[in-house]
Amino acid sequence: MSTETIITSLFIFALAGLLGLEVIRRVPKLLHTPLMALTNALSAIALVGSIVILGRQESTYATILGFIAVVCSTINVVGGFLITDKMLRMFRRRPDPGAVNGRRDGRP
Amino acid sequence: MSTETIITSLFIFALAGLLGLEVIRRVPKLLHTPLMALTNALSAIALVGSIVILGRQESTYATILGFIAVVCSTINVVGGFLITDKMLRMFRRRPDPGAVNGRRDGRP
Amino acid sequence: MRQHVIELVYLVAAIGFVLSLKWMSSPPTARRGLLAGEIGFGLAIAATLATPGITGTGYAYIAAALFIGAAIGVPLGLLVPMTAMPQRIALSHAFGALAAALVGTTEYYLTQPAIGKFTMGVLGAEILLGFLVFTGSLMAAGKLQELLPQRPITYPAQNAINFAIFGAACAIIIALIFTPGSAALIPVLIVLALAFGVLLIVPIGGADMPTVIALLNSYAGLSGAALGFVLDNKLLIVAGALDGTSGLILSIIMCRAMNRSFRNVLFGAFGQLQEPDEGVEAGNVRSASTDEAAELLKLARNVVIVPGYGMAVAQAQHKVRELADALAREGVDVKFAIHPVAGRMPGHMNVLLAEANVPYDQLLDMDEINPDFPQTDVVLVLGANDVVNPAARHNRGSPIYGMPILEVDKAQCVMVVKRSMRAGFAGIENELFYDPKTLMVFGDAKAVVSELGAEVSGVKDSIGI
Amino acid sequence: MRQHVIELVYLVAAIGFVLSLKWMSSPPTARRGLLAGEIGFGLAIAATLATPGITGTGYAYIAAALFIGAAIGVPLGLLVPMTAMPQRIALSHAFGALAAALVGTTEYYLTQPAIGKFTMGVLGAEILLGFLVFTGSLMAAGKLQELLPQRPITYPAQNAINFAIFGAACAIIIALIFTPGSAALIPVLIVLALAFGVLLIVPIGGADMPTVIALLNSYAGLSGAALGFVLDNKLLIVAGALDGTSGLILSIIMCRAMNRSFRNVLFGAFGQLQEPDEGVEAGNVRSASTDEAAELLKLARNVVIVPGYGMAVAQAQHKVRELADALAREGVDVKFAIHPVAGRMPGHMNVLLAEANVPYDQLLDMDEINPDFPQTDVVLVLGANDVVNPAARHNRGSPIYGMPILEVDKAQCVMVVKRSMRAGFAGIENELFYDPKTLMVFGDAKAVVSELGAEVSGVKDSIGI
Ligand SMILES: NC(=O)c1ccc[n+]([C@@H]2O[C@H](COP(=O)([O-])OP(=O)(O)OC[C@H]3O[C@@H](n4cnc5c(N)ncnc54)[C@H](OP(=O)(O)O)[C@@H]3O)[C@@H](O)[C@H]2O)c1
Ligand SMILES: NC(=O)c1ccc[n+]([C@@H]2O[C@H](COP(=O)([O-])OP(=O)(O)OC[C@H]3O[C@@H](n4cnc5c(N)ncnc54)[C@H](OP(=O)(O)O)[C@@H]3O)[C@@H](O)[C@H]2O)c1
Repeated sequence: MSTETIITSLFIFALAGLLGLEVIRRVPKLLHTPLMALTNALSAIALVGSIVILGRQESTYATILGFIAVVCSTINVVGGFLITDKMLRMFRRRPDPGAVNGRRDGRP
Repeated sequence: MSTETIITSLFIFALAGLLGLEVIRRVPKLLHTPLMALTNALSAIALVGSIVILGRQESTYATILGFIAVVCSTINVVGGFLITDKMLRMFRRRPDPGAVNGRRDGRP
Repeated sequence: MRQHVIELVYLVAAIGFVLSLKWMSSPPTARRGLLAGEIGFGLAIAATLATPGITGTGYAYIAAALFIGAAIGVPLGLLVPMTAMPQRIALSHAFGALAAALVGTTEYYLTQPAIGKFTMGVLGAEILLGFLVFTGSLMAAGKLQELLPQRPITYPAQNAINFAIFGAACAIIIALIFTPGSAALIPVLIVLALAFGVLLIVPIGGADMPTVIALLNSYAGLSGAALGFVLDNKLLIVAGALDGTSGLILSIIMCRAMNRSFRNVLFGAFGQLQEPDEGVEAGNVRSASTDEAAELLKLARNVVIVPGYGMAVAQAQHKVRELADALAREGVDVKFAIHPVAGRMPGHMNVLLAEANVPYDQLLDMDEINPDFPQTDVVLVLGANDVVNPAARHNRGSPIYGMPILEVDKAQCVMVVKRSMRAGFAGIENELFYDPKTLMVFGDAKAVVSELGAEVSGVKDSIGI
Repeated sequence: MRQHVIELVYLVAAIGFVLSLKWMSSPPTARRGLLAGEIGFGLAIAATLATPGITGTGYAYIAAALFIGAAIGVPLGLLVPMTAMPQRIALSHAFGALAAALVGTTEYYLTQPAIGKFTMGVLGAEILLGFLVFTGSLMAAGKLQELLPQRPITYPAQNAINFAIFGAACAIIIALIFTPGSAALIPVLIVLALAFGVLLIVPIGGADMPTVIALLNSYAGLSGAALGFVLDNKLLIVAGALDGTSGLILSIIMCRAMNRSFRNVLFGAFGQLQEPDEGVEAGNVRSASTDEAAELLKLARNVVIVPGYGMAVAQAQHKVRELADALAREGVDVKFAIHPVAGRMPGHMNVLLAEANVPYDQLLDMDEINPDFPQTDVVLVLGANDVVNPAARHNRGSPIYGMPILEVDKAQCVMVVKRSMRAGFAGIENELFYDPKTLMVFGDAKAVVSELGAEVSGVKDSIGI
């Protein structure tokens, strides 16, 4: 990694961090649980690193570790997106007129 | 400029642009005029480019254009920061108790 | 050339990730945010599969690994109940951190000894953080799932030992920076990191686990960003930075809601086993049957329901919704008061009540509802305990002193539904239960609430029809 | 090595710039924001001066240029009155764009013909944008300062000519991409860009100038970012992106406040000289003396003051503040209603009233105040015209149709202070002036308002003491 690359990476890290602070501060308490699930899924992007390692098959060692890494990341991304989706589906703004009169019990 | 550098630059541009959108959307109408003056001053940062060109003295041509460029940018940065400062000084939240009773006429 | 196209796709993916989090700023846009995240992720994976150098067998292995991962991930996503969400999230931090740590380790073995000083330092930090978060998150998940004791475990010289381990790990990283070829140091570093992760969590009480999980999330993000530095992958850097700030902000919000400092959470061993608190005189407890409670609720003009962890455990959210509807039909004004750290996770109660179709604009934040309590006829505290404990206001000796609470003791009448007189997560007594205006309704939250609901609507029917 | 330290300082400066804009989000933090920007800028300059390769004479020249720039910049910053702010800002866009364009041009001559395709494309765009913004901003400043005719100037085949020039410029850039050595093309490109900047602004009316300035700001930002690409200077990229988005957001806000589309602003030749609008029946005009007006003001329970461009021209803001204070002493409830495009610049009225020490929390936005007008006894319209023109609501033929306005015609009584019956910036008649409940008080805003102030407080004194 050249010094130039390091500085570039620092720029990107700093900008992305500031952006994260701005953006995440605006997420309301209401959505904090889905937010945690979503960042969980997104952080599984380390998957792109492990796919390359596993795919290049440079040593048995790399293959084994890469395999575990791909499995772990995939679990996270799949599970994370599914849970986020499940949770977000649940958020409703207004009760539908019927629900107030108890005609729907709200069970899934 | 290598393709690698271009991509890096695009990353930085995209992140900074998104950050700008987030940050500037939150500036209240009240402060739009100072905001314009401030971005004016900040955008004069092209000064760093012209300083290098003027300083390296690589050709008469470069020296002349560089000189004009440094002068123009300096006007902007100095003027821009001064105006912003002047305007921001004027914003007050509550009238000081005396002012309501007309003991101060608010003239600068 | 192909590499550059891949990087451009990564740029698009990074923008997708940012938009994804940006659109989480309100429920109506949140689903669009999810979509942006998914598209970005999908593009990034597709581009990565086109990386030059992946062999035929490589693709086979990748397909197999993706398949296995998905086969585990789908049930984990669909079947885990909402109450187990904190454990679920801790567990996936463990997986994520392990994956990142393994990639870092492999990268080390593949490129050593030709590693620059800065890269080696970042790589060392990445491995340390990754394995630390791995065991730390496993411990946290274990405590939350009550597989491990929730009480903080302390022992003599605890901080000294932790510092020693951390110091040793740092020393190894420094050694590696100067002699990147000493591959034998890596396993030692890994073991130290794994041990440090365990020891860091051991002295922290269950009540602080959610904060710790958010902090570990933040570390995991840092380790992801570090991996991005090492692999020169800008998408990883962006994702890591976003993840890191998200964890940081959530843990700060939680700490603030509990009036604690970070240091406190990490080193304070909050919630240490306490002697029964002398501050509380074990006075008389008034308890009531569900009949009496239902009667009182019906007579009230307005009722505020305060859900807590007990509602989550009992899965009572649907019954609560029914009770609220029944009361609304009786003309009672019903609101929900959500404490920021009620339950075991930020937004926990919101998700549960949303699951039960309670519209989210009927859930009021602590700051909105607190001024209303003096004008409230009945507060129904449902499996909440610490978040309504008045000791936080006046008992300087209490471990929750200073935490802002829902001031239910200012209401005309408080009904508390729980199974026993036992303490909540912080492990401390609650004088509210001995307050003369408090009525305890003992029983499982779901059972009690469904009885209440039946009585309220049953009585209504016999009058109305 | 030294280059890398410089780049690290640039990183710090970039963070300073971001924080600077972030802290502009509220008046109490805005001064901190300014400081962050100044520190970032200072650090960046200091680091740049350490760039290897700057010669001794170079430093002398730099010092001279900085000195001259500061000698011009300081008076420009301190002496320009607030009313001339839009021109001032347009002028400094012109300076900034010229500087960027010159750096780009020099960079071309210093590195050609060894310029990569992409770089050449970006450099060409940078030169085009830079010189275009230069003349465009000069034109805008000229129109605002009324050195040039404010009315839009249109001529046959205008759009065709503009497109032809733009097409020619693009063709030159494409030619340069393939033969970067054809240095002779650069002067042609520059001339085309200069001409395009002029022609682009000529058909745009003075009323749209502020929007155009914001758009030019956005282009200037883009050109700065492009320069950053060419010089591989990340700080320039960040600053350019921030500047570009700022201009973009401000122009969008202005367009929205005037209910116009971008396309409309750029190609619509808004405000073309109109035949006297038939929609307005030139009915009777009721005019009043300042005595009568003062009497009415004192009898009112509440007064809303609507400042407009006329207040800025007359520099009446201090007198307005005195009048408001005098009325407040009489027990009248006084508020200020600020239309988003009152004056000639976003936030124009806010700055002026802030200058006169009117606390900013007494200034109400259009959306806040509009529902109050039906309960308002007297509205004092001070040199405002278009922003209170009811034609915007119902006259489909009016060029301002659809623009949200301050609905002062719903108040009990409207007093309009202006010098004549002449039109405002949009050049259209205002039926409000003929409304039976409107009283015109003719005269210069400053003179009228100070008389009103004297009468209101004078009368008070004779009774009170
Ligand atoms: N939400 C977060 O983000 C977060 C983060 C960090 C820490 N915490 C901590 O978690 C705690 C949350 O407070 P809280 O008031 O929600 O919960 P709590 O203080 O843990 O109290 C929960 C109560 O629910 C009762 N309960 C358990 N199962 C029940 C069931 N099936 N039916 C009826 N009642 C049942 C328990 O009493 P019985 O055993 O007598 O039934 C217990 O006292 C706080 O200490 C907070 O600091 C939360
Ligand atoms: N603020 C922005 O960002 C922005 C952006 C783009 C466009 N604009 C445009 O600018 C206009 C702003 O509307 P506005 O209502 O504030 O102003 P306006 O419509 O331009 O009207 C100003 C009025 O003030 C009067 N006046 C001028 N000098 C005066 C003096 N010394 N004493 C008393 N009265 C004086 C003029 O009438 P007499 O000549 O009879 O005195 C004139 O009718 C709108 O058309 C808006 O679209 C503003």
